[in-house]
Amino acid sequence: MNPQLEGIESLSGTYLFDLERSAKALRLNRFLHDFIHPEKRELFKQNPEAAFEAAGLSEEEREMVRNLDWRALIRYGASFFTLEKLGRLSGVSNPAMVAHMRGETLEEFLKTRNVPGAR
Amino acid sequence: MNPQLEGIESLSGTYLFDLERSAKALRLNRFLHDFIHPEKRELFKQNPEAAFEAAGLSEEEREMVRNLDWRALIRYGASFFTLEKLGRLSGVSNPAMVAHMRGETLEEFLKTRNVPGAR
Amino acid sequence: MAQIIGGIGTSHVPTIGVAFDRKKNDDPDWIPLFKGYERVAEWLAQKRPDVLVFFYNDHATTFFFDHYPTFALGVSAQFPTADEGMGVRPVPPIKGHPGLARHMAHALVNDEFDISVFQELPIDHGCNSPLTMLWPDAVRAGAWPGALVPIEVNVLQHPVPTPLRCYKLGQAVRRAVESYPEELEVVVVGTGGLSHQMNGERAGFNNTEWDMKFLDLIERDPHALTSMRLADYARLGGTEGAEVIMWLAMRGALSDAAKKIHQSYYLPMTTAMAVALFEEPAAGTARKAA
Amino acid sequence: MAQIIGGIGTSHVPTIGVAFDRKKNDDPDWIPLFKGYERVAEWLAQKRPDVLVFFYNDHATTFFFDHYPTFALGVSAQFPTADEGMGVRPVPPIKGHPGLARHMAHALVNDEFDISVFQELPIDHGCNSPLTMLWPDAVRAGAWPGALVPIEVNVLQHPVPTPLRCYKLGQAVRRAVESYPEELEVVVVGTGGLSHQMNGERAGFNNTEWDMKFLDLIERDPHALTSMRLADYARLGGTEGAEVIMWLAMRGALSDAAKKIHQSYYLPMTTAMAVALFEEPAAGTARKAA
Ligand SMILES: [Fe+3]
Ligand SMILES: [Fe+3]
Repeated sequence: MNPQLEGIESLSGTYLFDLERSAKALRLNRFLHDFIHPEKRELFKQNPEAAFEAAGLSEEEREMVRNLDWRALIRYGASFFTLEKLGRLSGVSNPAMVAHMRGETLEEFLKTRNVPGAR
Repeated sequence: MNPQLEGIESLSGTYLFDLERSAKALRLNRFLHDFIHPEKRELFKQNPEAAFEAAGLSEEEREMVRNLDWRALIRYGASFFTLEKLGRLSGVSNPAMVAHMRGETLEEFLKTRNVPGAR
Repeated sequence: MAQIIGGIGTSHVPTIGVAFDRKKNDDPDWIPLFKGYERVAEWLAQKRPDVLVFFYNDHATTFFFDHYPTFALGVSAQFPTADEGMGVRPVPPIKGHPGLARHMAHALVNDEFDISVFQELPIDHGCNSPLTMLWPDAVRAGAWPGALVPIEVNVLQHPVPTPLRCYKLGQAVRRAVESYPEELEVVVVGTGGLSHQMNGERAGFNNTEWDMKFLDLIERDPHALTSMRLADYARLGGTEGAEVIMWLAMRGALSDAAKKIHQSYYLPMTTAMAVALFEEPAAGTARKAA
Repeated sequence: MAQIIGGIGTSHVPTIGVAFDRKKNDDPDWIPLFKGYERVAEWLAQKRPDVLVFFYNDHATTFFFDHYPTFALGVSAQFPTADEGMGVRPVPPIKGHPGLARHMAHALVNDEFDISVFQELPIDHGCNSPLTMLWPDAVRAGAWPGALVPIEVNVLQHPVPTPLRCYKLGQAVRRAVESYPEELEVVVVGTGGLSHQMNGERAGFNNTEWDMKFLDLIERDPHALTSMRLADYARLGGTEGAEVIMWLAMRGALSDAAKKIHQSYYLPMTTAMAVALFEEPAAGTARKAA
């Protein structure tokens, strides 16, 4: 166990991105990372199934992406920062992604914020 | 000055690959490095000028590659290890590349070796 | 001889760049953010440092997890602006300082910091989000008024460097800068934070009390911060808020005598946005500060 | 508990792999090379280590100079064989040891080694050239008989790590291995050298006298070697021969009591090909050596 990280498992609702998660979800994260390339974005927008196929995603991975299931994606092993690229591409804001991960509606989540209009 | 490297300039006929050379020849080294991709090798074999153009090489760089001028390439800033890929692609052995850099014919060079047949 | 004249700690959340690009300067929801940076931008406009040494993190843009560095130093003359998935943000490309950066590479490696080096790679909002607040005239002018030496820190994929190692990196950077023969004025920038978490049911976590304590300790008692563990940072400031270890690198590059002369804090949504300005005692006597 | 039972120093020049692939075993020009490895292959076949920790260098294949690491640790379950410009060499893909490698990543980063990590990237002759000599039956069998934890060292683009830093990396690797709870037997391998130079009019330089001294000191007095500078290595053994600093990492991972039980040296053409085998005193009592 890494002494720097001891005790972190006691933070409930937290999925630390580490080498283990990274290895498990490497293909998925590469797929998401690749949205930095306009042609990959275009392919995904035009034909998501072809994009999944080209990236070799498993059915489980495809289903989570199809559903923009942020909560499931994070639990599975996606990095928030590759996921953020899918968020932008899909027109989903960070507050909306965060609300989903918390199991709240965007409205519910915004009520908990200091300046709900600042987004 | 890097104290680890002090005095190295006194080794005549030596071109240490460092960040300065790397920056100067980054495009050229990328072109050579890219021979790890079969399609880049194919393009170079079929149409070297198109390969130069795609890599954005300067005329000086193209001329050295056309002439397989190992000595000039090393002096310019090529890494031996990217150059080695051009050697393999062009059917030039390491002893032949070394001989050229020394300003010798392959035969002359082999005479200086312990086991001239071991290549 | 190059010298460090001050330091800046700043958040780098993309929203800061978006607020700038959308000219939200007079939007009541954003005024506190812009106000907070005014003093810093003025100070930079007055001091006109030649180089910002920028401790920042990549957000799985420039680097992918198939090859992820712990510390990576940018040594090229230029770095394009990265496309992070929505096209390229309309800001000038970053101008590097190869002379200083290469010197730092040699110095750091000999000083037993096992940095990676990178050249000509596009850089993401980790740098450019705060940069438009620090140098707000650059977009109009078409160029940043100074050079950057970017130092990327892995805060994404654990194991990430310890808080103490980040502080020591800053100290080594100070030694490297001060051994560069050219007369340069350098400001060190540490980016990231403050409290936020962007994963799991705990996403949206903030802790203003801890943020305030951090802003105090970073000036007064950085050793209290370097003796904390990464798990402590994650607990107190959220897993993503733990990226404030990059502020420790900035602090390590300053002298003990550096004074915090300004700070600002604003927490509108999910990430606490903070900026703090530190000045070295010698900065008043520096070449350009006439 | 994992333990290190021995170490191997070996050249990794591509010709070694080519001689193997072309089955030059009985060619008088190559017999001395094959003979030199026999004892090492036997020892490995007898000891059957679970893992080889492999200090090697990339040859601008896996990594390009736009992002070059100082130390990079491979943490994935598999690494394909790289295409170095002539198609893929017909050897089995390298099997990693993610459990040990991840543990080492955490341990090394906490121990202030700023390693990069890589996953699933193809690896070049830096590993596979000596590997077919060490495990000569693997090609026929279709799989290597053990796992590898590859640790890439930058010896290509200066600044490269100091000899002393490489030795210290080895010491840290020993600490990391010995703190891994699983019962594993590990052999450390340092690759590269001996004397050669592949650039400029000085290309073709060799120095057998220095090579012999190096082979002596690496066992008896590694501290004499860590106190030398990179320029000394380049002067004595050629600029490319200076890659023997990777043998220092191997030596640092062994105890002071490790004994060299075999060595061989052959210099047919441009690169001095050497192999040396070290055994830990405890190795005789280990689990499998019954
Ligand atoms: Fe960040
Ligand atoms: Fe090598």
